[in-house]
Amino acid sequence: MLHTVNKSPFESSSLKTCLSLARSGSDVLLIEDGVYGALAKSAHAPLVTEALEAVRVYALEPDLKARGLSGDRLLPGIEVVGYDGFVDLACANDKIQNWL
Amino acid sequence: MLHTVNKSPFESSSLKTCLSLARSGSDVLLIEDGVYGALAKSAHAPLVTEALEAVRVYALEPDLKARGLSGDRLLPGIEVVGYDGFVDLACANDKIQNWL
Amino acid sequence: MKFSVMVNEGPYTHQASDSAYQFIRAALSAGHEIFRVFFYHDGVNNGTRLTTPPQDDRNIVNRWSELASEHDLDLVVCVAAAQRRGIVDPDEAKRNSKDGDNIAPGFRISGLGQLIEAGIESDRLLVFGD
Amino acid sequence: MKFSVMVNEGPYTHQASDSAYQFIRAALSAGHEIFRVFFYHDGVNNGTRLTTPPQDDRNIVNRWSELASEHDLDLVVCVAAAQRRGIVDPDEAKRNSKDGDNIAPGFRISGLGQLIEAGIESDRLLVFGD
Amino acid sequence: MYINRHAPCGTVYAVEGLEVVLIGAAFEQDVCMAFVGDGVFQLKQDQDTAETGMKNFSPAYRALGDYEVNRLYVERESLEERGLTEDDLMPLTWEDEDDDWAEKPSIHIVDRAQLSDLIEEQDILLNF
Amino acid sequence: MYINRHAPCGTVYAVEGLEVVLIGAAFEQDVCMAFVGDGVFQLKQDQDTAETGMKNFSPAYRALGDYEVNRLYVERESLEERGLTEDDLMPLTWEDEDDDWAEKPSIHIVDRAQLSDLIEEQDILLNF
Repeated sequence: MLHTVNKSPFESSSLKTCLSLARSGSDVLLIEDGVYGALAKSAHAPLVTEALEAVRVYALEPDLKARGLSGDRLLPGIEVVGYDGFVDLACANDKIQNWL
Repeated sequence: MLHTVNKSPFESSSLKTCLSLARSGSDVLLIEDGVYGALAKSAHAPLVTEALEAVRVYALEPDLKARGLSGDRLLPGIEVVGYDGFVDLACANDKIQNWL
Repeated sequence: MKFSVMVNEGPYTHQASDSAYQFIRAALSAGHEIFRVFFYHDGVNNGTRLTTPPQDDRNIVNRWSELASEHDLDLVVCVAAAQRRGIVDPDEAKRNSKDGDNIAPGFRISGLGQLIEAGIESDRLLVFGD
Repeated sequence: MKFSVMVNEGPYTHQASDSAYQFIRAALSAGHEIFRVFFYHDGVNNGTRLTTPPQDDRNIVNRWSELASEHDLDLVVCVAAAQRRGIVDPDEAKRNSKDGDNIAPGFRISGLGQLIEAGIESDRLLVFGD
Repeated sequence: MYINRHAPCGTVYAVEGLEVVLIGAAFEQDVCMAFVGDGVFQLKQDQDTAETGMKNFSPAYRALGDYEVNRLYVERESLEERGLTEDDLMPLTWEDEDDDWAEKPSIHIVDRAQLSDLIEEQDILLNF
Repeated sequence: MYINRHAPCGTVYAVEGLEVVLIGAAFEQDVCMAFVGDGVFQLKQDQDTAETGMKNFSPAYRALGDYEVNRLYVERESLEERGLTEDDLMPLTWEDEDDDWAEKPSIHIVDRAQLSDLIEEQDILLNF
C-alpha cells in the first residue's frame, strides 16, 4: 500500500497519523510540504528513523529542490524519486491512501 | 495585548506558538477550531493549565456550542465570552495578534 | 473605536468569513465604526455574485452585500489576489480582455495599499483566515 | 494502468493543483490512461476562465485546458461544490438565474456520481489537496 | 472507506465529505467510515451552530443508517487524546432488515491496530 | 511587524505575504519581519522550483534591503527544531546610507524571549 503525506510534520499531525497506521511493508511518499519530514537532525527525525525499520520512505525530488533541500540533508535510508517514480509507486501498490 | 487562536491544538502548532510567545498578562481568545484547546482532560490540558498562571484565556461561546462543547467540559479558569465579549477584548487591548 | 477587518479565506470553505461577519455585526451593534473590510488570499472569493448555496444554508455573499448597503461598509477585494483567482469587475474585465465579470454588489477591487491604509487609519486591525 | 485524480484545492493558493498536473503529465508520458480528473472542494476554482495570473507566472487554468485538449482529458467540476463557490457554465447560469458564466474550456460541471464512478472504473484514484 | 480527519465546523471538509458518502452509498457500494484525529469531533453530541450563523449539518449523520452506511469506526486513541468517551458521541443506529429490523449501533470504537487492519482491507480510500 | 509562519511553496501565504511587505514598505512605514515555525523555511538557500512548474519567488527576498526592510528576525528555536543553522539561510543584506553605504546583514537570529519582547513593541501585527 502507498501512503502519501503532503504536510509539514512541524505544523500538522498527518505524518504521525500516517506512520502510526501504515502497516509494515508499506511505501510512504513525502510530497509538497511533506518533504520537510525527510530532514535529518530535525525534531521529527527519530520518529521517521524508527518508521524506516518497518516501511520504505520516499521523498519527491522536485519538491525537495523547490524548498532548497539537497540529498545530503536527508535522513539516511530515504529514497529520492521524481514524478516518474511517483507514478511507478502508484502502479506498484494496489491501494493508495493520501493523508491530506 | 490580545492573541487569537483559531486552530485545533491537535492539528496545528498555533496554540503552542502563541502561548510560548505571549507575555505574562496577555489575553488569549480561542475561536473557531481553536476552542478545542479549552477542553479539560485533553492531551493539551496541561499546556493550557500552565499558561493560565500567566495569561487570561477566553473561549468563544458560539464556537463552543457549534462543536457541542458545554462549559462543564472546559478547563477551570477559562472564561466563556460571546461576540460582544470578543469586541470588548479587542477594544480593551491596544494590540492584536491573530495566530492564523 | 475604529476597526478594520481582513478576511483571508473563501466563503463556506473555512469559518473565517462567518467569524469576520459575526464580529463586524457585534462591533456595529456596540456602536463602533468599521473603517474597511479587506479581502485577501482566498478571501477574495467572498466577492463573486455567481454563488448559489443550498437553499437551507446561509448566503454568505449576499449577506456581505446587504451588510455593506445597510452600514455603508467599504468592502475591498485585493486586485492581485483577485487576478490569480478569477474575481473581476467590469474595469478589470476590460483591462484583461475578459468576456464578463463576477463581482458582487457592494464590493470594489483595489490594491494592497488599501490594506496598509486600513492598518494606519484604524485603531484595531483584526485578521480572520486559515 | 488507468488512473483518476481528484483535485481539492484552488490554483495558486495551494500546491495541490500543481502536483496533480505534474503527476498526470508523468503518468501520460509513461503511457498510462487518465480516466478522469475530478475537482472538488476549492478545487473547483481551477475551472474559471476569469483568472489573470502575473505574466511571469504559470497560467494554471490555461494549462489544464491545454492538457485536456491535447490528451482528450475529462475534467469534471463538482456541481454542489461549484455552486457554493461561484463556478458556473451556461446551463448552470440559466438554471440559477445568473447573468453570466465563468467555466474554462475543457471543463464540465457534473455531479459527485462522476467521482464515485471514477473510483470504480479506475485502477487507482489519487487525491491532491490540503 | 472514507477516512474523516477534520473537525466539523472550522472548514467545509467534513460537510463535503459527508455529501460524497451519501452519494457513494446510493451507488450500492459497500461503504464504511473511519474517524481519526479531529475527525472524531464530527460525531460529538449536541452541536448547535445557531449563534455562528452557520448551517448545522450534524443531524445528517443520523441519516447514514438509512443509506446502509452502518459501519462507523472511531479510533479509541483519538477519543482519549481529546478527553472524550463513547458517551460524548451521537447515538447513531441502523435497522437490520435481516434481523427483524432490530435497531443496532453504527458506531464501533476500535483501537489503532484494528483500524490499521481495516484500512488494509479496503479497495478504495478517500480522505476528508 | 509581519510574522511569517508558513513554509514557502506548499501554499500561497508566504508569497502573498511578501507582496504586502513590499507594498507596505513603499508607504514608508517602519517595517520589520519575524520568521517563526515553518516560516524560517522561507529564507532557506538554494530554492529551485523549476521541476515543480511553480514560480520561484525566493529571489524577491533579496529585494527587501532595497525597500529598507532590513530587520528580519529569525527565531533560533524554530531553526534548531528543524535541524537548520544560520548558514542555511540566504545571505540577505542592505546598504546603510548613514554609514557610507556599508553592506550589513538583514537577518538577525533571536531567541524566543527576545522575539516575544519585539512582538510586544509593535503597533500593528500581521500574520502570514
